[in-house]
Order: sequence, then structure tokens, then C-alpha cells
Amino acid sequence: MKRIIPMWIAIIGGFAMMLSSFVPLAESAGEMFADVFNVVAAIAFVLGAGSLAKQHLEKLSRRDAGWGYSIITLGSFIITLIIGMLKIGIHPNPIFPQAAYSGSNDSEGSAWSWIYEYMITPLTSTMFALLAFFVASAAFRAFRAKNTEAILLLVTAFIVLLGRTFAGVVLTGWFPDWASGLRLENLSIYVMQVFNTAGNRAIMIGIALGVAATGLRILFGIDRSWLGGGDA
Amino acid sequence: MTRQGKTWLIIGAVFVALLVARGMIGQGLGRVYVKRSEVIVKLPASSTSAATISWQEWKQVPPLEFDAAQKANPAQTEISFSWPRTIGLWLAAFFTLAIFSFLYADNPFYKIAESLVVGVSAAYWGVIGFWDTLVPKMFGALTPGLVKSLVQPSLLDPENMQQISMVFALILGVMMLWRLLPRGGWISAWPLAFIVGVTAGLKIVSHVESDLMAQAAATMKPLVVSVTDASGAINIWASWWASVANVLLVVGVICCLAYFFFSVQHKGVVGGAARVGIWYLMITFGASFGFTVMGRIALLAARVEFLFDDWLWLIDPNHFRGL
Amino acid sequence: MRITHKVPRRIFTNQSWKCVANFLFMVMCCASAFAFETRGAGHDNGTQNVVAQNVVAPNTATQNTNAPLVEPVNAASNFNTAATPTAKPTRPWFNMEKLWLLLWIVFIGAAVTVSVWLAKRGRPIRIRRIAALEAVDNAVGRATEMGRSILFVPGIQDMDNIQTVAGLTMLGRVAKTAAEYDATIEVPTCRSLVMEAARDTVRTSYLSAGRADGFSADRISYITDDQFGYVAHVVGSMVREKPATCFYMGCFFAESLIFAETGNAIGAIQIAGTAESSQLPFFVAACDYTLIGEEFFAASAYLSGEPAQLGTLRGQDIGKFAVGVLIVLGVLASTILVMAPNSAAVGALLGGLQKVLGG
Amino acid sequence: MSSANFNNTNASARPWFERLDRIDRRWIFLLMFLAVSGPILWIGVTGKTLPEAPTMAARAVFEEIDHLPAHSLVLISFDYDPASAGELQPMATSLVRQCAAKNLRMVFIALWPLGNQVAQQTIQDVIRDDYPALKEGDDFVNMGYQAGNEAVMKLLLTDFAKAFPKDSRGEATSNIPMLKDVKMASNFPLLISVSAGYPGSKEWVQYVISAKNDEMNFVTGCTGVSAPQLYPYFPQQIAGLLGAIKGAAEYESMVNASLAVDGVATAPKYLQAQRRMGPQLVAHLLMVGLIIVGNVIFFARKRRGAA
Repeated sequence: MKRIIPMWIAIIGGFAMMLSSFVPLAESAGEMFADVFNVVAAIAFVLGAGSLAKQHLEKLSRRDAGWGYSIITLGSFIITLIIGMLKIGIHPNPIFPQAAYSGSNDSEGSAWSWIYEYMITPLTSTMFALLAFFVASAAFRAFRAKNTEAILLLVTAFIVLLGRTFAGVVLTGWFPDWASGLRLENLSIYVMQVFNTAGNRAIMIGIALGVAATGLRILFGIDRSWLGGGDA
Repeated sequence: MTRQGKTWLIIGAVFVALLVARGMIGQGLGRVYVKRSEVIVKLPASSTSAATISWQEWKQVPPLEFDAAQKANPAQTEISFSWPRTIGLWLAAFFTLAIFSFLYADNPFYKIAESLVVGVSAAYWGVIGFWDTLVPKMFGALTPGLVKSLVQPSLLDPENMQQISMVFALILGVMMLWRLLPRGGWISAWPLAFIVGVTAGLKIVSHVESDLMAQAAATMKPLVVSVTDASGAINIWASWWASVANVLLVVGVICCLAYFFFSVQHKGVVGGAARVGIWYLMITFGASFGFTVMGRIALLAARVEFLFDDWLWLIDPNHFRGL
Repeated sequence: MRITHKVPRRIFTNQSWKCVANFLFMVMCCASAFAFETRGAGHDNGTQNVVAQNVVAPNTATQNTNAPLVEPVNAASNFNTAATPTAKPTRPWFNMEKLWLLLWIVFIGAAVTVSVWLAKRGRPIRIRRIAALEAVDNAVGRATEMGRSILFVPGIQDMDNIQTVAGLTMLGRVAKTAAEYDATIEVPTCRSLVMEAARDTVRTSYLSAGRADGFSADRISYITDDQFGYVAHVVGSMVREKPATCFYMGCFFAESLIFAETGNAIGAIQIAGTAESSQLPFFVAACDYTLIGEEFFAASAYLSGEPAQLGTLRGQDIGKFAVGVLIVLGVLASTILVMAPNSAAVGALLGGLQKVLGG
Repeated sequence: MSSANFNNTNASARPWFERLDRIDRRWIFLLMFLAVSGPILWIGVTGKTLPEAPTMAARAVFEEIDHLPAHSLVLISFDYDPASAGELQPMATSLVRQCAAKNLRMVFIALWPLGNQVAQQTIQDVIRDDYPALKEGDDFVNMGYQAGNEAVMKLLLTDFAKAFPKDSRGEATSNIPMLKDVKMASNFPLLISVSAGYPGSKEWVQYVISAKNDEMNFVTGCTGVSAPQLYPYFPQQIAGLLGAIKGAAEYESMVNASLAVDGVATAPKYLQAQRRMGPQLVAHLLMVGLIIVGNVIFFARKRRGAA
């Protein structure tokens, strides 16, 4: 029973939503669901926060290796949460001075924007920037002419990489006009227009069918591996 | 001491020495200056307390402006050095280096940065979820009076449908949280099932419409194209290239589709087509890889610029310090 | 959990009936909406309009709910198109522009239903080898042998993304194998809801493998909603705990290559699957096996080995075949049209084909 | 990360290509860091930038604007926010600069909530600072942000004033002199979008340009990640395309060259993109070199294996 009811909830909800796309009266059902979903996800943050706190409190109480770092995580979590939830140090919005919480957390000079600018931004954007190093090491290791597929992968990447800088212009810029299509920068555009478009198009058609089949497996009750509920 | 430990020590010592040396030369190291301004706001007439409230705001200004202001009037207090922001700047530089240090090896600095970013960002998104979703959407629909008086006086009155959907969302949310109680945690499977089912229903429609149908329709191109010049004559070379491009495109789409066939063994004609299909996919991937590299390097360049420009004051591309 | 693939000869299992019933339900829903529309347009226009307005009014921005009751004349004059209330723009029951979209969905649904039914009747389905999926058992076994854990990343999006759902169905299969091999599986998640769903999924897998005692909810944890905060934690713990096998199954963005390169540095076997085409190149370059787009959605069905699930793959193929045939016809028609621009029949054919594809 | 590489005992016994193949990847990381930081430092200290040779996609953007007669109307849509300003701001700055120098009448709109803010900043930096003769309302106007994504685009096709009833100052559209004759989107011979994603260039093509391709031209600048999706539309629907910082640098150099005055250095704000191309060039060459080295190793090993 604990698995049957959720399955039927999924089936009815899914078909109703599918139908709503065709009925102009219910056209906004999708947007409404997006709102409902965002609210449920925001409420579920309590569960995530609980998991985070439990995980680190257990580490602390057991004095696991690296428990000191758990103090940092928990401490920064709680401090940020308090500053943000209570809008500490935020002045009301000048247009609505009578509403105490009308100011935005993002206003310049607030503790919240300090956290954003000097902690979140450098930490996350540096993490993002690590990619520049990883593209280099991946290219060194993976782009080797082992077989036809690998050769195509590597040659295309090579053409595009060169075509995107001044180096490409220096190497092939002297090609006469009638062969201008073979200049690296034009060749890379050609590759994008023809091969990339064909590949991406087929991938998209395949994904659409994959999504449809996955969705139908759920809505027909064939695939229930995602269903929890305990007793089978 | 291990070899790695020694390496760390040497790197650290050289780094600190360079930093101190940099600090003694020229304009020194990163500092932040702020300009103060007064904000005075009139309270609505009905209010019984003071007619106005005021507070000070500080905006960041380039060091150049501070120098100019000091030159004009050494006693000015409008533009001043900001301790909290300068500390923040140095912290940001520390975090940047701490994350980069992970490329060498896992180390305590990275672990500190990692612990902090997890704690701060988890709370950050929780707070965003509360103020940007729960307050305007849910509380705005269910308790509009409260939201209007405390947060957003300009809030529009909620419509009936909005209220119904938010009551529904609240019920789903409460069912999710039921898990925290000792009994009946299974009920949280219901909202999850609803979300999964609705997602499946919505995505089937949107993917079939925009991916399957639209992409297939766009592929119905003629294999022979005639390109005419401005004068009206047919340009043979351009027509030839355009035709080749269309043929390659159509062949590519069909062959890649053949690659994705599951219930047919990849032998014979299908096998050959699937092989051409995988070639196309590899070219696609190579091109995307090459194209993305540029953006990734731009990200690294931005971090390096932060270190050199904002923190170390080694370069001044925007002429903020009048080099 | 009912194990259905042990009884392939039974013609009408419970499940196949349910599948067919669901399909009929879908068709009926669609047909009734369509019927309402056509009937409404033809006969009882008046009553339809009244009903439509009453239902619509609270939810539409273009109509003022109260106006028709209080000041009918002014309300009517608000609309540029009509002077009399009977001619007011009303919303139809069915959006005729989307008829072909509906037919496509019904077609794919029918293809899947028929394939599943045939499969359940015992008609054999031979599915081509998918190397990445053949490798799953070995990869899980490797973790057991090495005494290390398995890392499973279900993407960084929430439950309203179908890739996350597909990733979780895959998690269900992997967790079951892991439970049978007695390997530990770690699932860090980027969303609270995904954490809850993953816990449910893994718990069920352990139960069905008969190893309920081996399940620990703490191994499936929420990290942070922030993309790179999450990445920082996951790569940090990868370097420290050195999982023997890493699965990346779901919706990924820039982090794909950070994960894959770190996993490579610690010598893990890596199997990735995503439908995010911009990230496929990085997984292809840095992982041992990659499920490309549609393969990712087929993975869970493939691994289950159940005839019903494999039948859906056949249904997918029928859809693909139909698309291929339409494309070939369309290309031929438009090529002929270039050479003989006056051919009315070919022009009509091309127009028809484009209509079928919503053009 | 791989401490095993520290104690390679018999490393010297291996042939050179084996040693190179097993090279600690941290050396690659170091090379990448130097490849990016070296040029930044060099360009930052010397102020010199690399030359650019514009490709056809960038040249097309310049020429589309250059061909317009003075006082033509141009619709410029700011479809990005400060997060992608690093890549897109140089394009926006140069686009507005060329339009202002050509004395075109610019109408700014924003389909991203924060797009209005970047538009205001660009107007301040380029028009108010360097072209003070241009008057708001006569020569340019900022219509601000309008919510609704594609719906706004579709509305623009039929009724400009309905889509943007007032400008960012609060002035009603009907009272703005330069918009007197503007009824719909096709009254603008040129549409420019600086786009970071959805809604952006792709939607402009789908909803506006496809419908009015013969009446108005479209040029766009976009981020590197979204460029591959836009190339299929070039040059039929998208007359000119600036892809990522490379496209921005090419275009910027053309605008600078066309507006250069002898003896006066170009202001640093008009060199942003070209400054950023320095690290790009060296890093790309490094990547190309790494791929070559990787393949040399591969073939050397193959030959040894065969021998």
C-alpha cells in the first residue's frame, strides 16, 4: 500500500499535467507547478540543513579526524543563516520606510553583501576557474590518435582551438580568396554550422525520445525503482 | 618532515617574502576606500514617531578619488579607508589562493576554504529560498497582510488560484517534513511522487515539442541549393558548398539517429550508419570542447586579474590608481 | 517488490494490464478534451462560453473578474475585437495548434505500450550492447575487492529535472548491485529533495537485495545548493577517501570536468551519463565510459533486464524510425521542389510533413 | 594530488617518452598558470595589446552598423546581467560606441531584470562621458526592463508602445520624440542583442527575426558557451555574430581603428576585450602544444611497441 498510493499520485499528477498543455484553460498549470515546486523545495531546506547539522555534530561528538573543520562549517552556516534570516544591519527600503524588513539583503555595505562579495564570490569563482587547469590536463591525456573516433575528436578540437586565436590567422591567413573557406577561422565556423549542428540535432531528438520513454515508464507504472516507501 | 611538507614550507616562505617586498615598494598592497553618504527618508504622515529616519551609506570608490580628496582637503572625512572591506579583500585573496593550492595537493588551507564555502553557501541558498520564494510566494498568498506591513507594501493582492496552489504547496511541504517525526515518515513519499509524476508529464510534452518535432522539421532541407549573387546570376561555388553542407547535415542527423538504435544490432547497413554517426558525434564533441576552452581560460584570467589588480596592485588596467 | 521477469509466459500480467489501461486512460483524457473542443465549436457555443468564462476568469490577466457583473457594457468595450458580449473572445477547450504534438505523444505512447505488451508475451528483444552499462557490475565489484567506496553523483539539479529522476532510477540499480556485492555507496546531493528521494531509493534497493541492515541514511547527505560549494566538497572528499568507482548520472554543468579529472587523478573507474550536450565532450574525454544523451535514459531499463522495461526501448526505436522516415521524405520532397518548383503535389507533401512536425 | 609520483625510483631507466607520459600533471597546471598570468602581467604593465584580424562574423557586425545612414533607428537589447559582464561588457561598450559615433538613434531595452542596470552603466560610460552632444529622448532612450521573455518579443512585433509603455525615466513612450514613428519592431532596420542565454539571441531569431527577416537585420554578441548554438543561424538569420571574448576583441579593434585619432591613445575602457585576448592566445597555444606532445608520446610508444 505504501508504494501503491505514491505511484498513483505520480500517475494522476503526470497525466493531468500532460493534458494541461493542450487545454488553453489550464495553460498556466505548468507555471503554477513551478511555484509550488519552488515553495516545497524551500521548505525542504529544513531537511537539508538538518542533514548537514547532524553530519557535522556527529563528527564533532565522535572527535573524528578533521572535526575542527566541522566547527568551521557549522559556525559559518549558523552565522550566515542568522545574518540573512534576520536581515541584520539592513535599512528599510527608502520607498517603504515603514516596513521594517523591506530592505534588500544585497544593499551595499551590509554584512550579507560582505559575505557574498568576500567569501562566496572568491571561493566559488576560483573553484570554477580550476577548470582552466583541468581542460589542459584532460587535453594532454585524452586527445591522442588511438583510433578514428579519437582522431576526429582531436583534429576538430585542434582546428577550433587554433581558429579561435590570432595564431590561426597567422598560420592560414595568407590563403588566397578562393580557398578562404580553408582558413582555420572559417573552417571552425563551418564545423560548427554543419557537423556540430547535425550531432546536436540527433542528440536532441534522441533525448526527446528518451525523456518521453522515461516519463512513460513512470506514468505507466513500469519503472518503480525511484519509488521509496519501505515495504515492497 | 616529509618532502611534501618541506615543499609547502618553502613555497609559503618565498610567498610571504615576496608579499612583504611588494608591500614596501610603491603604493603598497590592496586597500579599499569608501565614500560616505547620508540617506534621509521621510516616514509616512500617519506615523507618530519622528518624521524622518536617516542612516549612512558607504560606497566603494577607486583609490584615485581618495588621493584627490586628500590633496584638496587633508582633513576631509567623506572618503576614508575601510577596515572591514580591506580585511574582506585580503580574505578573498586568501580564499583564492587556498582553492588554487588544491591543484598541488589537498592541504589544511583548502580544507578550511572547503568547510567555509559549504557552510556559508548552504545557509546562503536557504536564506534566498526564504526571502525570495517563501515570503513573496507562500506568505504573500496566505498572509498578505503580514507581508505587506513588514516586507513588501507594494505586494499585489493574491488571486484565488494562487492561494489554493500555495495551500497545496504548504501541505506538500509539511508532508515532506513529516520525516523528522518519529512515526509516519513514509508519507513524505507522496509529495516526492507528485513531483516526479508532474515532472515526467511536463517534460514529455516540452521535449517532444521543442526537441523532437522542431529539430526534425529543421532538418528537412533540400540537398541541392542554388545561391544567387546580388546580380541574379547563380554562384556555382557558393551553391556547391551550400549543397555539400546540407547533404553532410542530413546524412549526419540520420547516421547519429542510427547510432542511438537500441533494439537493432549494429551490423550491416545500420552498423555502418551508426559508425558514421559516432564520427559525427566525436566531431561535435571536439568542436564543443575547443569552443569552451576560451570561456574557461577567461575565468582563470579573471581570478588572476583579481590577485594582480585588486589585491597586489601590480597592474592597473582601468587606471583606478593613476599609474 | 514484485519480480516480474520470472514469469514471461503469462500473457496478461498485472503490470501489462496496468500499462495498457494507463495508455487508454491517456488516450481517453486527450480524446475527451478534443471532443469537447470540436463539439463546442459546432453546436452549443453559448453554454460552452459561459462555462469557460466562469472557470477562466479568476486565473486570467486579460479579463476582469468583477467587471461583467457590475458594468457589462464597459467591460465589453474593453475588448477591441468585439462589441457584443456573445462575440467575446473565449478560450477553447483544446488548443488545435497542438494537435500534432498530441498525436506524436499518443504515437510514442502507443509504440511503447505495444512493445511492452509484445515483450511480456514473450517475444524476445535483443538489445545492442552498451559498453558503459556492461561495465557497471565490474565497476561495483572492483570497489568491493579494493575495500573502497562507490561515489554516486546524481547531478546538481533538483527533482523537477527529468535527468535527476533518470539518475535516481540508475542509482536504484547501482545501489542494488552494491548491496549484493556488499560495497558501500556514498551519495552527496546538491538539493534537499534529491537527498530525500535518494535515501528512499537506496533504502528500497537494499531491502529488495535482502540487505536492509546494510543501509545507512547518513551516507546520502545534503551538502549545499551552491554549485561550486558542492563541487569543492565532493572533490575534496574524493581526494581523501579515494573511491574505487565514480558514477556521474544526471544533469551536470561546468563541474563535469572537475569531477572527471579529479576522479582520474585518484585512479577511479568512472562511468558518466548525462543529457546535457554541452558537458558530454568533457565526460567523453575524461571518463572511462559515457552514456550519451538517449543512452542515459535507456540505462535503467537496460540494467533492469525486465521484458517490460526493455520493451520501452523498442518503443523508443519505433519513434526514432518514424522521425528518420519523415526527415528522409521531407528532404526528398524539398529537393524535388528546388529542381521542379512548380510541382504542386510535392509542395503539398512537404507542407503536410512540416505540419506533422508542428511547422 | 598524486603523491605516488614523488618516489619514482627507477625513473631514469625509462625512455624519454614514458617519463614524459607519466609527468606529474601539476607541471601542466603550473604551465597553464604561467600562460595566463604572464600575459596579464605583461599587458597590465606595458599596456600593449595583441593585434586582431577580424573574421567574417565579426566584420559583418561592423559593416551592418557602418552601412546604416545617420539617424537610423537601432534597437539594442541588453539580455545579460553583471555575472556575464566579463565576456559581454566589452562588446556592449564597443557596439554602443560605434552606434554613437555613427550618430544612429539608439533605443535600449532589457529582457533580463539586471539588464537595465548594465544598460544604464554602458550609457553612462560611453554616451554621457564621450558623446555628450547626444540628447536623451532625441538621440537615445533607455526603455528599461520588461518582464515576459518571448511574450515581450512577440508584442514588439505588433506594438512597440504596448511592450514598452514608458522609458526608464518614466516618460510615456508616446511623448518621446525619437519614437514618434515607431509602431513595431520592423521599424528598426537593425536589431542588436547582447545575450548571455535565455531569453536572448536564439529567441530573437525564433520569434522576431524569422518573422521579419526581410525588413530588419540582426547582429548579436554572445557568451562562448552559447555561441555553438547560434552558428547555425549565421549568416542567414544572424547577419553578424560576436562569439565570446575573441569576437569582442576583433570587433573592438575594428571600432577603435575606425575611430582612432592620431596622437591620442584609446581609453582603457575601449581596450577591455583586446587586453583579455593576451592570456587567451598563450593558453590556447599551450593547449595546442600539449595535444601535440601527447600525440608525439603516443606515436613514439607505438613505434617502440611495434619494434
